[in-house]
Amino acid sequence: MNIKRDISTTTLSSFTLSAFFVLTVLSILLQNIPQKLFSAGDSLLKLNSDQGVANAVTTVVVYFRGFDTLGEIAVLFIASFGIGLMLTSQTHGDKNKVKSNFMLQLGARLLFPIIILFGVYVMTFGHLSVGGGFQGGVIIASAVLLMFVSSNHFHLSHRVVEVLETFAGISYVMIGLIGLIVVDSFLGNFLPHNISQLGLLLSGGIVPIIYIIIGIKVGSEMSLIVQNMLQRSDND
Amino acid sequence: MSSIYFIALPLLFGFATPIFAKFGKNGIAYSSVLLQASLFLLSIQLFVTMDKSIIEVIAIAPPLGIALILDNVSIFFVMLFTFLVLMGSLYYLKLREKNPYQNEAKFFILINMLLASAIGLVLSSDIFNIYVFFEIAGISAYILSAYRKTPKALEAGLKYLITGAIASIFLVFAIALIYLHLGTLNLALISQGFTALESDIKLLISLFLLIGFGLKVEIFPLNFWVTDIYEGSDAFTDAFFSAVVVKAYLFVFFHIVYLFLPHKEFTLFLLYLGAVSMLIAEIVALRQTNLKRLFAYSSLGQVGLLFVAFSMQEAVSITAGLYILLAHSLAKMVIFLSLASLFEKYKKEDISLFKEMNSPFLRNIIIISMLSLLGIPLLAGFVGKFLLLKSIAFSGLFVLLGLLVLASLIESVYYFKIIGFMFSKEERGEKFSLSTLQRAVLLTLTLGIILIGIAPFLISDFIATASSVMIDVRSYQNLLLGAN
Amino acid sequence: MIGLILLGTFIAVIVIAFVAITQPKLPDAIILSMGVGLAAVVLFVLFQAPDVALTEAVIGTGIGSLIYLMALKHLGEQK
Amino acid sequence: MRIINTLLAFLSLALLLSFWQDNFSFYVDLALLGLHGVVVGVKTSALSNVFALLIGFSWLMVSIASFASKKNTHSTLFLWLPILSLALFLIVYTVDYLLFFVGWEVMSIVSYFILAPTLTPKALLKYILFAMASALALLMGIVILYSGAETLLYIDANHGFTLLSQQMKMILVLLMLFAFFVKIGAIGFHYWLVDSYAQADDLFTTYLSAVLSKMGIYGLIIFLTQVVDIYSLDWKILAYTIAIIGVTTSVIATFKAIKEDELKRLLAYSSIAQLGYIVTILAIAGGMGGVLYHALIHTLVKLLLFINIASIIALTNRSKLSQLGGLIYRTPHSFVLLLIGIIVLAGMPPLAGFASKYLVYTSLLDAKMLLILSAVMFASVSGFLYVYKLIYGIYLGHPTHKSLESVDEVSKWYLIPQYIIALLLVIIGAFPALIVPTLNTVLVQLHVAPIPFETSTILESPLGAYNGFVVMSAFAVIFVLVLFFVWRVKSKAKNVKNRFDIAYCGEEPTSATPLHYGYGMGQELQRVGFIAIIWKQSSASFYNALTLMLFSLSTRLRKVYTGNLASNFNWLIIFAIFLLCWGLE
Amino acid sequence: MIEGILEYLNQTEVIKTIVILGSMGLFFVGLFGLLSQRHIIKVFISIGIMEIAVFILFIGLSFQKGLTAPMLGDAHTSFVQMNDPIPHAMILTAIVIGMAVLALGISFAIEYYKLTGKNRLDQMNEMKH
Repeated sequence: MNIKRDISTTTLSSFTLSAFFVLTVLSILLQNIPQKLFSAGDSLLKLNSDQGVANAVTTVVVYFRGFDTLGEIAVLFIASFGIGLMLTSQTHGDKNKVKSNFMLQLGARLLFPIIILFGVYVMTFGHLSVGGGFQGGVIIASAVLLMFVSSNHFHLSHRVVEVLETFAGISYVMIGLIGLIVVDSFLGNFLPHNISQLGLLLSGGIVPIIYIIIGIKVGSEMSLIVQNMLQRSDND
Repeated sequence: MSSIYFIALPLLFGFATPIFAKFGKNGIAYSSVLLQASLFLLSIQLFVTMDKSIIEVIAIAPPLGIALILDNVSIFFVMLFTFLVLMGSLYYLKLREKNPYQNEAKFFILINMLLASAIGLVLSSDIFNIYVFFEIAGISAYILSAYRKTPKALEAGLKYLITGAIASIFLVFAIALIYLHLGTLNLALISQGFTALESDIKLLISLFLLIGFGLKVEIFPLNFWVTDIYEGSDAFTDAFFSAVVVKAYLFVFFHIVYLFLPHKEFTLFLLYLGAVSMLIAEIVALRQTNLKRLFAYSSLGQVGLLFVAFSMQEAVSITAGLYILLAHSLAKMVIFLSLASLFEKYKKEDISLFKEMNSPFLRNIIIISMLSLLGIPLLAGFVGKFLLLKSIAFSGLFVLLGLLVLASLIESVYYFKIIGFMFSKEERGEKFSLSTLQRAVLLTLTLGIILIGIAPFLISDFIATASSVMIDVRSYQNLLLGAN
Repeated sequence: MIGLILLGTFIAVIVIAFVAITQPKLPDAIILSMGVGLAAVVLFVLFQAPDVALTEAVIGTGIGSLIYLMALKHLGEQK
Repeated sequence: MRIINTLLAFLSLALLLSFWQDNFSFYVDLALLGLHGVVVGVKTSALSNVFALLIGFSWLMVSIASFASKKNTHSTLFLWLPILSLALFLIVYTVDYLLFFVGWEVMSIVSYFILAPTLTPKALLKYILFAMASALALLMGIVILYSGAETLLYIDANHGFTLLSQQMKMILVLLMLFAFFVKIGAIGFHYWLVDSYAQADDLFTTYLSAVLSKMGIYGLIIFLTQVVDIYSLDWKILAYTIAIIGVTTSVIATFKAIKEDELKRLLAYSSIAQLGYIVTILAIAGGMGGVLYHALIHTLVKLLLFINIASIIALTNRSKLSQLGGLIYRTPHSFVLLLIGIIVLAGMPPLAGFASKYLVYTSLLDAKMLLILSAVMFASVSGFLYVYKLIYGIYLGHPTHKSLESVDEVSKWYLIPQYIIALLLVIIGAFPALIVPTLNTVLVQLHVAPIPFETSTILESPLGAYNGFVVMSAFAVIFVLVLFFVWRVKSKAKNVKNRFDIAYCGEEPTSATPLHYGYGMGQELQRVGFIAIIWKQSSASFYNALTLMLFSLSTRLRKVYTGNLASNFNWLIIFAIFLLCWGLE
Repeated sequence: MIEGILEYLNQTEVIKTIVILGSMGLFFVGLFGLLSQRHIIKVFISIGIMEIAVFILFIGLSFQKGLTAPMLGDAHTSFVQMNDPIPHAMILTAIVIGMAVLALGISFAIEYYKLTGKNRLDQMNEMKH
């Protein structure tokens, strides 16, 4: 990086502006560093002890603040079909994609099931160990990305992915509505979720179910995004 | 019938569109209009049956969980938003025959998402939840503005997105600081704990909130990007931007300001910021020839006026603010909807379009809505403007009064320039008439403007209670915290 | 012990970020910004936040890199 | 549509006259509109009855005259005229400033819609911008006035006014005066008035000049007497300045009228001049009687003149003095009517004009404002010029065009209203004090000294009186004698067959020679110093400079709204830093 | 001497200052990039860096040295002595939303580049002013 290149006025002005702004913010922050105080988190931890879910973050994400996650799924849903809207205009014609060599194809075909398995594990055991719907879904999408890279004419059939996605979306909102009817609060936990069965797969009531549904939805959406990004549509 | 349906049903509709798509080409259009009509009826039913504020707990009780508060103010906004979106999509049903959006299903999802997130912003009582709805509304607005995929639309979408991302960064920064120093995300607890903070941190948090929301509420130093968005995107989507989206952000911003930033010199600063932003927006609007850009500046002006009304923090000025907001939303909806069909017919977006326009129905409708924006008596705009000026004079800020009156004088210059074009005597093309449904929609909106203008007492007690509820922080806190 | 590691990673991440921003060649900038993502994952692990670390790793850096590389593929060099 | 309009006009006038005595009031409390404490109401008072009479009468006259033209020429006029008159009645009858403002705005907007089809875009924009400026100034004034007082009623206005600080009182007075002067067309603000009068629909100009400018006078009366008790000592300077503004308006307008060649512009300037007289004596202690009297007479005269002009324009569809001439043979009736009109306009003795001028002069004399009195006399005397020019240009002199000779009498629908008004003017001329009792009831209500009154024929003023009837009969006798003498001489005169066999400085005039020279009367005033200045100067230059400045400001400000995002974010960070520093200290 | 430094660095106060300084430094770099760079990808990268800086600040300041991750593991059988899970949940959502928005932005930029061949901010002036 040659230091001597001409530092134009814009970089200089922006440097000083942002430096001044950040310094003032810094001075305020340093003066009153936040002390540990009895925050909402601790009371949530106590509440969590009888939820039958090992991973406190998962219960918070899915159950206690489930509404945010619903919103977030909406954001992902809009983003994915927005990207789909934007990028499907025309697959640019140059077909001179390099033919991936054999080693890559073999390796990819070997690795694909393993990554998918890892993704499914992360998704289903979200409430017992680290991870959850989002992370699992994206890992599955990265597996799909691997297959895209390895062979030129690999593509997901749009119909299957869409069915998966709509099924997951509808069931998520349905669970919320059933919660409203049964437990008289939207996204209420209407399934039995006592502490005794901690460690079993379905021990957290609706928490694991929702996380798996989120996993399916995120997985399908992300793979759609990847497919659109790589400009592969059904016809080629 | 709880208030959660306003958000759950559009979401369900969004996720389930492939199923609706099977009912033929316009299956989705009609089902979406049906959905919006049912939401509007739900809001009316809630309004009728609601004697005191309703709290809708989600998952667990408020101090830790999220709850949706439905009091007089939010029911006013919910009814307004559902009504406007219903009118808009009814209008679109006929507009789509001439130039439909390609793969329309997505367009209707976006409109419903916009509606759901606007209502979510109004109802939510948890600051991180407000951030999530802030994002949903933002992202559906970005795609809506870039929907036509022309270079202009894409540039508008790109600029809107980058500005929105910056706004959300500052908002997350503010939420982080709030949580670190107060340990809670619930608006009521924040407002109770906020005064105990040191003044520095309070300043920092209020600054970041002001920037985060200010960018979206289009207040003066932060609204340089707005006119490009209006000019780039479609006139039809502009109607939703200026009538629904900006109003939701405005309400949330002032809801937060009343809850935990009510100290005096900050609101005084907001007051003059609003007045300056109105004046500058009106002056710049003088020389505009592109119609969308011109009405964008007039929206900036009206938002400045609303800023003044709401930051006066008295019941009378908030009533005035709600009146102005109602009149402005109705008028802008009418103007942009008629512009959408005019642009489509006359293929040009210049002011001289009105010279060629030969449709007395549209001409009268646009004139009525413009006069109401100006605040001419016997139309909806006058009630709010008069109340506002009276409360400003009552609190003795005569310089501010002069600024506002000067700004509305300048505003009348370019409005009457357009009306003058309408009456210009050049020969006009052949007669251009809308379909009956479109005429019905525009007629109902204009009827609303005239009715509020002539007989404001029909809704005055409802708006008076709404404004008193909005300002009354104590009962909001008891409601929210007393729920569990 | 944790303070020292923190200090090191922070200094490293700031340097990487600055180089990434001011780097004229785009591919290197994108690779460096992935480095920033990785450093963030390390930091989150240090802060006892495994969930966030995994998300940042998979989404922030994984899909993030895909997006930027796709952008590079289509947008091409700085004109 | 036309019949409905006339019926409505007749109904309103009949209703007005029948309910003249008993006052009727109707109050509405606007508490439910969130304006707790604001009471809005309508109440008949003597003053409002007088002005309502003006409105109703001129509405009736205009609608009668409108029968003359073909079926659908004034279609928009009849659509909006009832609404406009309703708004005017609202202005006149209301008791509080909120409804006054509502009426005021509706008046400007409705007359905008009436003017829109006929005016040029530039004139239209000028009209509406001045109307909006006056309305907004009025709104600001009302709001400032009531920042102290609770209800918007006139009664509380004075109380609210006294609460204001001295500086705010001055601002309030300036705003209100600006609002009303724009409507009257005082000297700085008549920029829009002449164009819109000239280009408007002929009949609507009648209504405009007869009634709409009176609303400005009504507003001034209400403001000056009820809110600012103008006659008290501390407002002496204000009264004097108003008088000076009135005088300058009338002087300048008179001379502008002299220069004018186009009919309607000439009459527009003359109505500004007449209103100038009213404004001069408005602020003077004894002047209120003269104001009302002159307002009444001026309305009648303007109705007569404008209907006459409208009939001539409709007949010959020419509106320039230089193109008319010699119509006396073709249209004797309108000639006589116009003659009566200009006698009243000029204020010559036998007819009503003299009575109102007399009151104007005596009240000025009584208030010892001699300089202003001399200026007013100078203006009214030089008024003779344009008055003579008017009648000569149209009826006397030689017809400038072949078609003028084949024209026949104006349709009877035009003549009927003119005859009614002419009759009224003659009666008032003979019995000048006839209307004084009704005016006195108004003056008493306004707590102002009434005009001394005994019999209806003698018009008294503090400084003297004159018996209208005696003057009228004297003139009648002389007139009959002269007529008899002319009649006898005429029988011996040789009837001139060919209009051109007159000695015209040595050569034989043909149809090409411009014989109709009289219309140019008054052009040589150019050589007089200050008149030349008046003719050259115009307030247009000031307003053009204003708009140019505003437009350049707008283009410079638009630079701020640049497209590229980077500058937006720079501004954002600068704004954030500014807030931080401002917050920290 | 080294233990002294290590000891000093381990105090909670010092850790929090390091976190603040580090994350605000990163925020500064992001902000500087935003203001100075014109290429669209560079702008998105700097927005990403600003976002990460805010997230690190939030998680860093809510981290208590002695507490463990908010999960039951082999050693921890009850929810005591654990870090506060709420910031983790919020940041988890915020990262996903941030990435969705950036992905959308990049697709806008790609489409815009295809139509107009412009990939720099200061070139974007389709609308005459």
